[in-house]
Amino acid sequence: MKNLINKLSKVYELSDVVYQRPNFTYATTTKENTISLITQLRDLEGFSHFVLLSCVDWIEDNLFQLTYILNNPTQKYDIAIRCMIDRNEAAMTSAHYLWEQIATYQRELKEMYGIEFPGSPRLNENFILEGWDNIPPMRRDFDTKKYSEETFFPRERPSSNDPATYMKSRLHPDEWDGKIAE
Amino acid sequence: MSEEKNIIQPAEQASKFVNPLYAKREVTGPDGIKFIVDPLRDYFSDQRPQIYEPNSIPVIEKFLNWARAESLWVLGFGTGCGSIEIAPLLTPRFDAFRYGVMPRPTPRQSNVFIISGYLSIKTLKRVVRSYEQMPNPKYVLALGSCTINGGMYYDSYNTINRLDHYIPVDAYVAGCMPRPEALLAGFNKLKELIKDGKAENANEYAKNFDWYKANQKKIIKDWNMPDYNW
Amino acid sequence: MDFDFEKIGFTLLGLFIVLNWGLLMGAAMRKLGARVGRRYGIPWFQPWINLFKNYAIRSTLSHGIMFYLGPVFRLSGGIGLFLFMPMIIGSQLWLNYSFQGDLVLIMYFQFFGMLGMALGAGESGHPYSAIGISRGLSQFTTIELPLTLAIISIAVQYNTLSIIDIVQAQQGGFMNWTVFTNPVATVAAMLSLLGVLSHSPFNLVNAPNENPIGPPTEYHGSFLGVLQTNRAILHVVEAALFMNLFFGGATNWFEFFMKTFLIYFWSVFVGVVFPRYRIEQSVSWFLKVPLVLGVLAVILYM
Amino acid sequence: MSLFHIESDRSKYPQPGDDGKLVVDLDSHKYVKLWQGPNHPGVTGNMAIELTLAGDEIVQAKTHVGYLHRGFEKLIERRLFLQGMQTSIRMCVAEPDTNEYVYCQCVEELSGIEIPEMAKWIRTLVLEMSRLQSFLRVVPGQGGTTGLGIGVQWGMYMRELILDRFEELTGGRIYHMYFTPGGVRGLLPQGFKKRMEENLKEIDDFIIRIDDLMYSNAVFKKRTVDVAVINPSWVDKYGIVGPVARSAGFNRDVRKDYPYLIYDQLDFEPKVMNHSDIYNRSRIRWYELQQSVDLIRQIMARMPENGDFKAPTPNVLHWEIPKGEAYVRAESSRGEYGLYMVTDGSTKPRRVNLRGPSYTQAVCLLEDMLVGANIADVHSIMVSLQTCPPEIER
Repeated sequence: MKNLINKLSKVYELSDVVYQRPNFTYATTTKENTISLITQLRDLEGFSHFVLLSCVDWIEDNLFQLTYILNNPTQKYDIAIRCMIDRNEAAMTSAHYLWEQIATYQRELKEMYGIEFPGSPRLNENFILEGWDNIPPMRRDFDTKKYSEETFFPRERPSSNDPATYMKSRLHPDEWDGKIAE
Repeated sequence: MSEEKNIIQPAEQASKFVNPLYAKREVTGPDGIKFIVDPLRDYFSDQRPQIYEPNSIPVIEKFLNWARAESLWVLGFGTGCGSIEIAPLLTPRFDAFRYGVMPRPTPRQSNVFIISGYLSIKTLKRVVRSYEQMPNPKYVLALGSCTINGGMYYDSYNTINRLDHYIPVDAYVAGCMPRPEALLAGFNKLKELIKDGKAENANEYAKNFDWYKANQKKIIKDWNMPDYNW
Repeated sequence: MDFDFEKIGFTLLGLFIVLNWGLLMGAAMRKLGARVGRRYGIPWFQPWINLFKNYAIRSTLSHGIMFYLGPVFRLSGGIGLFLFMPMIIGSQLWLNYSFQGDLVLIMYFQFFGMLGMALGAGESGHPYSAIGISRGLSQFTTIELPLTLAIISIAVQYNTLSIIDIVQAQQGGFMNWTVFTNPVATVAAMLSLLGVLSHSPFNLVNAPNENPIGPPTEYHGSFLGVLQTNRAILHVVEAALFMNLFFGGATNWFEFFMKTFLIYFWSVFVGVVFPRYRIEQSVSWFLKVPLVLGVLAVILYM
Repeated sequence: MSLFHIESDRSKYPQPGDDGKLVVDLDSHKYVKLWQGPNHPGVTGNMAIELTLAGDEIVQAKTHVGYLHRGFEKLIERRLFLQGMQTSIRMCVAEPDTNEYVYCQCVEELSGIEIPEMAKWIRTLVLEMSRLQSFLRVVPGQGGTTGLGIGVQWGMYMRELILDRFEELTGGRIYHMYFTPGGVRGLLPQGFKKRMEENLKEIDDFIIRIDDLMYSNAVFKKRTVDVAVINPSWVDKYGIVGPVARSAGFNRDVRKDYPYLIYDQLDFEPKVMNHSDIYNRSRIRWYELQQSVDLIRQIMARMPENGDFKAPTPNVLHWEIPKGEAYVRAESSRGEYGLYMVTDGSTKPRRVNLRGPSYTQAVCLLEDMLVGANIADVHSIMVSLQTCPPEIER
């Protein structure tokens, strides 16, 4: 399958190619090339099964990583196409016409990360959340514990649950600073 | 960690992401009066429930309570993962029908609401609605540790922590997941409570309606109900 | 017309017996179904507790005047059937108010409760009630066809419209029963009994997976108690009708209990092992086999 | 018999507009808007379908999910790799062991741990048992959707037997947490194989009975044959996997195509059918039920008696996994079940994303399949696709 990657990297700027398993490859491409790349993979290279569209929040670099995993059922081979988009003005070309389920994935990403996919059907309808008025919850800067404590009347807890400090207090009492942090 | 440098204050940014469907808008009524509609406000569940006093003759009330205890009709609403243990409860190994427990598909005909596990905000809205539709002597059996203190979802942004702040709870069945035997024990406990006349939580809900409603409104922001076309 | 207080007393006593027998039979059938599914099943006194519980519900909620009257119509349909149905033949006391031509009245009362229920359920405003009742009415119409044809066949056979005369014509040994003298009509009627008692495969009216409970979706508390009371009476009376018409009637209460139990058992026996038909499938099924048999039964005795 | 064949009058139904989309005018009083769920016995789990009806026929359907959203993927970003175990398995309650496997396998692949041979055998055994208990629920459940409650009762009784064995092996009925990154938590108890064999004998008997009860039943056939047919061209278009794809003629089974654990040493052949209606989709699960029983027998006969069952792992409290990403898939009873994990070199995962079969089958496929179906068939269609809402919204 290295042939395929070599062939593709002549046309599309593939970088960070990782051969994870004999039948699984990761590659990064630019935002502009992504949709045309997966279209070519689907139509010409036999990657007919769309597995997953996922997003990773790299808040340190101010980037979102979108991962499209495609599967070739006849040759039993997977390829994962990564592309980095800007986190502040998150938007990506919609690919809903390629596979039916991509529209659902894009609805979820819009709701959970706030990524815009212009033209994707039913994008602004509620998918999972209802009446959400905060920043999208899956972003790294959304603190779910703080939100939960402020909103949901937490029951008082008797003591800490953090195993690390607890074990430290038991096993290395000399190094322990006397507090059980949460 | 490098994350902390980049954290943007949520309050500054949140308005950017709010769904445009939730924005307040001005609507002209059929009689020409303009008014502002807030889609996140509750226009529906404002009617107060009534308090129904128990029968004043103790012997009759005791008999009726016995009948209520021995015929528990459960609302068939699986709200969380605990509902996977409802099916074994009604099948050969555990067979709760022996104790007068029977599933009922409509809230109007059921007396017991089993909250089977965690409640997301979206489900809580339906739970409150179904609970208010049930007729007066009504009981709530809360299943799993998620309903007691949030359980393993204690820090989740979408599941409630304490059920008894939103609807009154008669009995808790702890565990994750509680076994069907534990659920049967919960039913027995509930029967004891009913026979002693202590399960009057429907009236408690009516008495403390404002407190419960305020708690519900704190987290359920979108009260819009699905509409039918007649 | 002289007023016979003794008869009223016995009719009320009969109603009481029929109600309790219906509740007991309902419990027995549910236990039987449970045993097939390897369960122990409900206690035998569960229906009485359910009835007390439902009458003890404190809050009621109405959707309008027809919502109140629906269960009342349904109950009067059931009691009306009972009033004109002779229970025990050979004793003047248990004949109720049966008279010449009561067969026609009974055919009318079978539909009466259903129509009242339709009005009440329609006013309750729940979409599933409306769906359930429209299914129920269309299915019941097709059930009535073979049943009516079978009854016409019997009426022609015995040359009377009085149930008492039909029963008396069947006395003197079981070979005189209609089931042996007119088997075609019996088969047609027994097939439509499956639909009348609405067990699967013809229980689409209140199919839990589709329209959760059908017409009584919004009924609760004492409304539901009235419906349950009616259900218990109606099932016994329907079984008694079939007993009188096809299985030689009953000359004592023991025979009555045995025969109604077995007739009711027939529909449970079929229902346990069959899934349910969709509405158009059940309608077309009734228009095929039982209807053809019914027409045949009429032609044979013309 | 055209006299008795009832053909519905479709002339008043909505016709597609110029752009091929249905135009439904709700104010014309020809259509009824009906919500099925979330409080409805006729939906699987806690989800809702918004139906628009013309008569008994559905002209529009919309799936509404989110009633079970726990923010699981957010929570797992706050957990250590070991703590993530107990969060991840609760993702789909119907079959938690597949979740355990994909999570452990992701962690092991990213940190480069090779699990011992014995652990592989035991994991395969547990995965097959979990598939078996899931099939014992869903095969009779298909009959239950059409009103055949007896099969459900029998099936749940048989499932209890398997849950007993789970309890003996792992200590838990539903949630087991028997897998752990690096292997499993223990060996099989004494006499486990003998008791398992006794239970499998009962299940063999049940398989024959359910065949008599359901698949030879005239009414069941009438309700399911040629209902809700899936066109083979939809399989790639909608991303259909598992038994549903196999019933449409696609021989796709993760256990064969991408062998994991010791599935390449076992002797089995996925069953493929060529016409995907409700009957065949249910039938193929019945075959896989038999296959699962057979596989459990094979595993128990061939697995080593003793051996090392856990590879050494770093201190779980300070377990840092280097930056990387992995996608691991396994065959659950519903089909391909995958977990995508991204690590960033810290003690917690950066991102975990689950890909369940229901994600596509219960949203876009169901919405399109329901158009033209009868409302009586909605539950049958949902069960035949084995929709499981918790894995859609997580």
